[in-house]
Amino acid sequence: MSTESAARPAFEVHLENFSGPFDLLLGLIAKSKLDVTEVALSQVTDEFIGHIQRLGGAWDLGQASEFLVIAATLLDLKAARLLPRGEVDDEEDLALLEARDLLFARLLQYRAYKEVAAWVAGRLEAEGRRYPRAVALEERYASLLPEVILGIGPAAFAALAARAFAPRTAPEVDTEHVHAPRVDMAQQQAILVERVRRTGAASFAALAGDAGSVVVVVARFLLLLDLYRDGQVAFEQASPLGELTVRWVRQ
Amino acid sequence: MTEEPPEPPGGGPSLRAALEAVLLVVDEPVSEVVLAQVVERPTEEVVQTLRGLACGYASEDRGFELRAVAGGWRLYTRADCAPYVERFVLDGQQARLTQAALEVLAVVAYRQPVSRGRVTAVRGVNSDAVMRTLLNRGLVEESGTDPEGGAVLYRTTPYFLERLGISGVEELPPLAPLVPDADAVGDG
Amino acid sequence: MTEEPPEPPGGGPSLRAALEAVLLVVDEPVSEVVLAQVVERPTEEVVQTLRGLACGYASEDRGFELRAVAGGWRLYTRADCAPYVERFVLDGQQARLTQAALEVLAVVAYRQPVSRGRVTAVRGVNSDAVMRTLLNRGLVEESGTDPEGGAVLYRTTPYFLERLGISGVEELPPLAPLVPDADAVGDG
Repeated sequence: MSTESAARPAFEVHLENFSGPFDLLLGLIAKSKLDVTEVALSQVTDEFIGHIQRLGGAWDLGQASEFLVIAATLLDLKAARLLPRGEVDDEEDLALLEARDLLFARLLQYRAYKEVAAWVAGRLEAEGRRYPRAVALEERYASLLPEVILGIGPAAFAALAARAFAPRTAPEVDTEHVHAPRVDMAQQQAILVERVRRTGAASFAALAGDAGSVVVVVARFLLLLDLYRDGQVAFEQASPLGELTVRWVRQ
Repeated sequence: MTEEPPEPPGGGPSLRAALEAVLLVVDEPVSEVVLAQVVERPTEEVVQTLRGLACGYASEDRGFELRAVAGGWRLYTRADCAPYVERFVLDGQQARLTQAALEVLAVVAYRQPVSRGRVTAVRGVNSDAVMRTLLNRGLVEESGTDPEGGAVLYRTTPYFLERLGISGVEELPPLAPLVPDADAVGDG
Repeated sequence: MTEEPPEPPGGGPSLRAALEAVLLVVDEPVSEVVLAQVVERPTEEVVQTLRGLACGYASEDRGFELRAVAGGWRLYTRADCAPYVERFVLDGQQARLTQAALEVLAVVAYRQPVSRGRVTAVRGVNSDAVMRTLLNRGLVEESGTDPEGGAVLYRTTPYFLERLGISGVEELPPLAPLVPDADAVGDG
């Protein structure tokens, strides 16, 4: 996920004027003149995915992940419809049913809010043509008001101004403590490969000894799992919690 | 005139005139209770007089209306006079809200107090920037924090009610009955 | 009613209603010529209608009056209603300014002349109502309009300087040491 998003103006996902994945989905269903049913969902799946594909790399994955989650759910639903329906007996089927029901529920909920949003828009439009009386007081009343007490001197006043002009930090959840400093995975991988390959085998303790921070230790561990999956290294561990030995096995 | 003004008590201005005078200087909706205190008359009598005034303005083809909005009474120009009024109210015209902003506003209106996270869950898309716009426009405001997660909660403002021309959120139309247990699904 | 409202021309609001609507939103007396331009009717007809309105308000025991003063027309509260209006105006008026009012005042002081929109942008909160309070308290005043957008500009008054205990805005402490790049910020 993007760690630099704090520095960037917040980003709103817009797909041809759709304000979000549910909006897009409802738009597609409406276009097909279908009611919100499972059939509708499977029919518009391809179009939905086509829409988000067309956007290519032009969006921020972190912000747009909901589009992808929904696209994946739709694909699952569509695939399930294409397969012969047997008994719902395994966990995957159950999970799919749950995903479908949740998607329906969220879609219907969203549609309800969209309807009232349209009502709000209509009211704002109509009310915008009425202007409230908001004029300065007549002289005779303005002069009755008590003398103003500012309660602060020039220095405190300047401090107040400075606070007002200070760039506002956007009211966002502070995720600094969640986002670890970035680790250059490619660089770490190069270090690991070079060491294991040169020595043929090394203990994890030795490989992580100079990591410098927990994050880098974790990164190196994850990279080793990657290498293991690719069949480049093998692990040996004599006993649980015992020393982990990493061996270079790739020819 | 559609009705006789009530007798001025002891030579002073009538209740109706006193209320009209006060309404001319208010710059936000004023509650019946405050008006009753100012004119020193029972609230019910004040409410009745205000209603009479509002009806009177309508039937007399006045260019202004007296309306009860956002928990108070305030004078407004009549909607069909907008073309004339707008030449004087330079910065009165607000930029229109985007579809996204309207949606966030709707969710906040019905679920308040509500966190940004929950609004995002309902819309299926991040709503932070939009919430900021609504804060800037004075349509929503912060309303403490969630005792559980500590997330900032938001609610609509009296200004929101005034812009919609309604007295309170209970005047919002009902949400579509299709929403099954909306509280259970919004957090998905 | 003392006289029949003139026929609405082509379904729009009547001349009388259009004039009433405009008069409701104007701060300053508006001349007959300007009113005639806005409603696109001959000045004599407009003057006659205004006179009719003024007479009507008086005979109908309204709480407001329409008066021609300083070369223009403006709505005023009726003199004998003043005790109620005064009570309302003074009720809840604090000698001390709110934090929000002080903040708007600070932004105006350091950015003058400045539009309300710009103040709102700096603070991130709608500042229209607060600005009106400051106008009413005589701490800020209008200072022409922005040549670009036409927005009304505001500046601080000599009364503000007096209350802060300085003799000119150049005596305001500089912001530079407090805000890095003080001139660049605030336009966001």
